[in-house]
Amino acid sequence: MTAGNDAVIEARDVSLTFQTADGPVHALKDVNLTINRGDFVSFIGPSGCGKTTLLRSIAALEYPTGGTLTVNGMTPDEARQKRAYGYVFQAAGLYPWRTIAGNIRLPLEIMGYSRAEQKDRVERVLELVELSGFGKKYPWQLSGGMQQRASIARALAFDADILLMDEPFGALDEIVRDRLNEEVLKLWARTEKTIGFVTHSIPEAVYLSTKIVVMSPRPGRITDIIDSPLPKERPLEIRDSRDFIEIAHRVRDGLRAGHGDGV
Amino acid sequence: MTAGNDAVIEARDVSLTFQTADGPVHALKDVNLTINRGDFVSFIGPSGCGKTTLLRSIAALEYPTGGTLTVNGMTPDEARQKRAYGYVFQAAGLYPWRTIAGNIRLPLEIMGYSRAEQKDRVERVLELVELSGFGKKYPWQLSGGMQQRASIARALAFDADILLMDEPFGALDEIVRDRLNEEVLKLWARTEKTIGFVTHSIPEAVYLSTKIVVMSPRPGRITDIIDSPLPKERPLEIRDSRDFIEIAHRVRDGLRAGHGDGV
Amino acid sequence: MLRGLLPVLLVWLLLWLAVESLAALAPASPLLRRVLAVAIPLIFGATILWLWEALVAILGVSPVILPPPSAIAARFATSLPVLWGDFVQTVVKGALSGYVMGCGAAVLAAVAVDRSTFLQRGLLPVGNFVAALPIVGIAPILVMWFGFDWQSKAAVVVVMVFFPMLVNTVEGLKASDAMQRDLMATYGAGYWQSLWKLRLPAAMPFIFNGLKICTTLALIGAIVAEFFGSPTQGMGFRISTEVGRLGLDMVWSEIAVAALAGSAFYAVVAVVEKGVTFWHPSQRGR
Amino acid sequence: EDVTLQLKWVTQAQFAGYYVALEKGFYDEEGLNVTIKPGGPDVAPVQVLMGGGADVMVDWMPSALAAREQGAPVVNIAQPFKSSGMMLTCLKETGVTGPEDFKGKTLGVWFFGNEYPFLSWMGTLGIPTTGGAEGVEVLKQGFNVDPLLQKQAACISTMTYNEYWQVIDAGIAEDDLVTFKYEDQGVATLEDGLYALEANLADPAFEEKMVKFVRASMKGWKYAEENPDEAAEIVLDNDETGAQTESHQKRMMGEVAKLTAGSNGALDVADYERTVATLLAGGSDPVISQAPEGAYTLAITDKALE
Amino acid sequence: MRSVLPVLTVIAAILLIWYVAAVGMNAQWARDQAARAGVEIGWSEIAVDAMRQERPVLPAPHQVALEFWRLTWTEEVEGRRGIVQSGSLSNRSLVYHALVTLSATGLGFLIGAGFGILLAIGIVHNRAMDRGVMPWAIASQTIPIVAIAPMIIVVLNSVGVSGVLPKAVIAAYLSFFPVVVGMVKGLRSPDAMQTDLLRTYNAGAMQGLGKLRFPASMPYLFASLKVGVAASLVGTIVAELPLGGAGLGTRLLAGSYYGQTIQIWATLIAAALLAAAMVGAVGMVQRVTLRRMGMAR
Ligand SMILES: Nc1ncnc2c1ncn2[C@@H]1O[C@H](COP(=O)(O)OP(=O)(O)OP(=O)(O)O)[C@@H](O)[C@H]1O
Ligand SMILES: Nc1ncnc2c1ncn2[C@@H]1O[C@H](COP(=O)(O)OP(=O)(O)OP(=O)(O)O)[C@@H](O)[C@H]1O
Ligand SMILES: Cc1ncc(C[n+]2csc(CCO)c2C)c(N)n1
Ligand SMILES: [Mg+2]
Ligand SMILES: [Mg+2]
Repeated sequence: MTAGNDAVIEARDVSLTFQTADGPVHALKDVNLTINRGDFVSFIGPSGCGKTTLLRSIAALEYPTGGTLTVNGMTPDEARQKRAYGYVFQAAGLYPWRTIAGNIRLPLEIMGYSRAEQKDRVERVLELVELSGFGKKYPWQLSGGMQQRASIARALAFDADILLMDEPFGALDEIVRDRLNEEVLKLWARTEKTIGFVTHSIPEAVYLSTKIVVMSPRPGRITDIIDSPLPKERPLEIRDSRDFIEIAHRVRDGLRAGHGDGV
Repeated sequence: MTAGNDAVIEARDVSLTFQTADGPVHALKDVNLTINRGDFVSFIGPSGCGKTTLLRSIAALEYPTGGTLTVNGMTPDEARQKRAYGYVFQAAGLYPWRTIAGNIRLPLEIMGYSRAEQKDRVERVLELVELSGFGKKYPWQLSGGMQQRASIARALAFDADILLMDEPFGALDEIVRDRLNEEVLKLWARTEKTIGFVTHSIPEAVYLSTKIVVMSPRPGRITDIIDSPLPKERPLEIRDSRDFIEIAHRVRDGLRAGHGDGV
Repeated sequence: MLRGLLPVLLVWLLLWLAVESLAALAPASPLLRRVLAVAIPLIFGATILWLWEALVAILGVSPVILPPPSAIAARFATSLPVLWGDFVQTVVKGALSGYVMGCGAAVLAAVAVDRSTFLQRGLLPVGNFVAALPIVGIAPILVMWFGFDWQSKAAVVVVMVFFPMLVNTVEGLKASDAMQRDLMATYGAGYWQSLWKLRLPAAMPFIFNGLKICTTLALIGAIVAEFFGSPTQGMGFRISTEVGRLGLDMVWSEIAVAALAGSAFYAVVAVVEKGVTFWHPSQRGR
Repeated sequence: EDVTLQLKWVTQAQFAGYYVALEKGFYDEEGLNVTIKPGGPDVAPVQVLMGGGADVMVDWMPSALAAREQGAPVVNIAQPFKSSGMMLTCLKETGVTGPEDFKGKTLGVWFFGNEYPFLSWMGTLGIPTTGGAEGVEVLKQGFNVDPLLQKQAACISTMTYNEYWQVIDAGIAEDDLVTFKYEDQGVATLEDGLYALEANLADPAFEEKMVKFVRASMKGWKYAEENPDEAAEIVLDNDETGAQTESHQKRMMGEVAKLTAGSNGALDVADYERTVATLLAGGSDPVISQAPEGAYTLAITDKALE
Repeated sequence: MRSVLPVLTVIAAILLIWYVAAVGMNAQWARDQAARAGVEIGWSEIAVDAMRQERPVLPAPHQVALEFWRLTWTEEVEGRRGIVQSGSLSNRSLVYHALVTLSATGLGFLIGAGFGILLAIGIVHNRAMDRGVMPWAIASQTIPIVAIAPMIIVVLNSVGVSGVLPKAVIAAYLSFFPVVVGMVKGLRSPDAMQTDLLRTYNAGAMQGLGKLRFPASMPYLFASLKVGVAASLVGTIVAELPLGGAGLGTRLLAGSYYGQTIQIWATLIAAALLAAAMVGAVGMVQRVTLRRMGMAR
């Protein structure tokens, strides 16, 4: 159960430019990054710096306009066809015509899980995100945070090697957030998943990650990659440790720099 | 420019029950609350506890099924027709057929501001939320955080007496968040706005508010109302003061209790 | 005969495959892409025409049943003035004016229906009822009321396009989502403001849906109405007269004009749609 | 033996002879199994014939000859209608008293192959049909007599046995009308005849079948002439639309009987020549450009009437 | 049930306008007749006459209602050929003709809607079809169907297809197009995030269709189906013209041919009732489906 050291995701000089009516937008520029099997990588950076775009490129939802990006030695597209990804979008994106349980069942149906297995897993992840009893509700009958949790549950319901989460805990309060952080860590420790995780919370990034990627905008690029020295076992108290505070500091500095102010 | 002491929003035994296919949901139960002119009220509580529902009821987007709710001595509906509200939704909710500038201009058009004034204000709030230069983009061309900022700008563009914001800063990183917190405080100090503000961040709630409302779910109710002793002038450093930490503690305890665990 | 058919089918299959592979191409150059976009339907159409010509020849179909495309083309080329006159009479005077009036009236009616729940409950069921009157029944009546010239054709078109337009617009006016409407509510926006700034823009995809369907309906309506009385000009008049005279090549020439005019009409609406509803997922692609 | 007959118009007493022959078993007697297909405003009988949908059709000679020139080799095999029932009916109040008054007026005309007699007539009169003060304005007349009642046209086309009576029924007195029968104007053309395809007629078996068919049909016609009320009832029973009224059909039968009276089924070649001459005389734009060859055969009626 | 009062109000308004219009439009004939008879008449006589002409330009509502009643209830219950006395529906009654038309319309609608949906699916999934077929589907609709309906029927008849099928084919021809246009739009309406989600699952085209595109297209589908069913009725009636058999189309034509305005209007009412019933049925299916899918508002 130790993290392997083979590269799962490799980005070499990846660039991505959107063409818009009033000129090109350089969402990513010369991004170089290696993510190994079993890594827990957080992406942090000011709004609009390309975190979502990078995550989407990894999942083959966006195609880089320059450089090469490989996943398990394949193109992202091929990896997608092997169903390598679980993805949590920045907005919940639940299908309004399906109940919460139905939404969570969706990937299971598509991947051909048996009926019994489907039921089982839906139950389990609903419990995980503290939504037991809400399975029969429709998305619009849920609060914003509940919708977000449902979408997390949807991504956790099946076994993807690579879990990509775009600000999954943005709409949650500290307490649920802490609890879900722990759950994600447990899941990560138990399986060999590689996790890519976008967050705006510095403590969260430091607490969860083995690697923290700090980005900065216009053009979107990586300004710092921090390999965390924290042990894999992480009680909540670790957040008061020296190492923790040091890393948090470094991240905050990177973030400030990205915001373009010397503060 | 001192906060008056007259009640702007008065809730007496307000209850709200949603009827759904599998039984009623008690989103609010016996809520009693008085908000005075010039108050800055934060609502905090676990996901699904009824914060959004309460805010929506104040803005006459939802109608309580019990109790009475008055705004400036009128029904919320009448107040709405007097254009008393600025509202920032939990999701950005920008109109896809309008550019960012067009979206911000929308309330100004509706309220009959002059062309020149419209242009002026759009410029100003775009700058405020750090989106200058993105006015001509369409919503889907913006990152999640940028969309959220645009929706904040939209609510700040016109002069509503009562500003209701539902987790406006959820998708923003610490640095922008701090900056916007300061801006909102400045705005609040400058004008006589009454502000209702939903957040999941305890420090944010304590830093901003004159009154913190702690809620708990199933049924949604108010468990604690904390009047902040902090002065109106609040440098960022205030967050290390004793008073601050004490209040934060009290809020956290209330939140824990709402989560139904003794921890 | 069967032996004659086989190679025809084979060639058709080959052409279809060619179209298929052409469509699969996604050339980088935008110019080439545009050329392809035009070429593909043309090739497809040419295939059909060629198939038609071949089948008519092989099966020995009489020209009074189905003339070959070559004969139609020949007749087309020699009858341009007549075709033009008929086109103006039927399409420009009859169909277009009726289309504008009918679609306009339907949108207004939809707004009225949407505005008042009373009307919604009262007018919509009755409206469905009235607007679904079959053209064959109303055409003679409208000819009786509005005379033989284009006015009665326009009236028929109005009645024909009204219902599809109404249904689509009513559906479209419901299409804005809850949060978008709530936003308007917080501004205390009046009915007309939220109609103008929210409901109508959000309804545009549906409205254009209706407008597109109505382009072809308008043409059918204007032509069919001429069967029930007309001056001695117009596409419907020509068609019904020439069928009786067994001038099938002329009939198909008129049909070709109708198809060209209809496609052009549809294309114009589609282009406008693209401009107006650029924000809709169906237009933004993927 | 199966025979399918395509009518030129909807089921009405105009075709009583065939329905009578069917109902009275005259076709059965000949060993024929006859199907009668009603026509309608958009059915071109020639097309049905060419498409193999029928063996024999009822059509007017002008349109049959025009079709023949278009490359549809139809041949007249019998002519149950001796005289023409077509006329132009005008409102007296419009001031029309004779053909010279037509100029500048609006006239209703049937198209769909029925316009030829009118065009020929105008050709003979030398009146252009393109409108203006010196010509006549032509309207494509719909199915009924409304244009006259609504005063949208000064005159409309009518048949003695049908539309004329609709005008009367509508409440206009005969005195208020002026009529011009094509017969009287010397431009009569032959109406309802039976036509079959030249190629089929080359087959002796088919020819034999047609002989039987014509013989039985004529028997039907003569029966109908003698028993108009019964014939009208038979027509009514065969009208699937259920829209015909008894009084109208009985009267129609009476009028139709006048037109079939002079015929035993055989085509009178003099009538044929007159029709061709009229059609050729159409001025600048004659209906047919040259006298047709082989457009009729007397062989069938010769055998049928033996 | 809440709609009873509004509907009645609207109907009352229509009847009022109708009566006024009837007097206005029939006045000319009344005056002309009086002039021909050489008498002077005033408005009161005109009004009375306008409501009982035999061939009015616009028959009065009660005339139409009476005729409708006569051609349905009276004909079936009291008529010699009616169902009570003969055991089968009378060919003079609108009930019989409406049923004939309904069967062809229904069949045509099913064929047309089914084909339309399939075509839309093809167009959305296959570039060649999108580029190649759509323009021709459009062109096909601009062909005046009435012109070729008789030809189609002649051809179908000559290959031995007859009865309800030729009519249904033409009904289908008219009804498939609204369905194609609406469904293409509807199937393309899911937003980027919704399709992206399925992409991350690497769902196949069929799964994308069943789980996303089809459910998302429901509002468009039903709007199109309502238009399609009305179009199907138009198609059937048009197809009935050259067939000359039974059916509301032939019936309208016959009425029109003999200038029996009142009968035409009664038939029109029957046709409109039929259309309204079918549109209503689609609406019902819509409500049930949307409720099942939790999309009812
Ligand atoms: N339209 C609705 N129909 C039925 N139930 C609803 C509806 N809207 C909200 N609810 C329920 O009401 C309760 C309160 O929801 P609300 O959105 O107010 O929570 P919230 O405090 O804003 O949570 P969050 O922090 O997650 O946004 C939830 O249990 C939710 O499921
Ligand atoms: N479809 C698009 N078209 C044009 N520009 C786009 C598009 N999507 C994103 N962008 C631009 O790319 C840049 C990066 O966007 P991205 O969504 O990756 O930011 P982000 O780091 O996820 O920000 P946030 O934290 O606010 O979500 C932004 O400037 C945005 O405006
Ligand atoms: C569109 C149309 N075309 C032709 C006729 C004429 N027509 C064909 S057969 C026949 C006998 C009359 O009863 C008549 C008059 C018409 N009425 N309507
Ligand atoms: Mg993002
Ligand atoms: Mg909320």
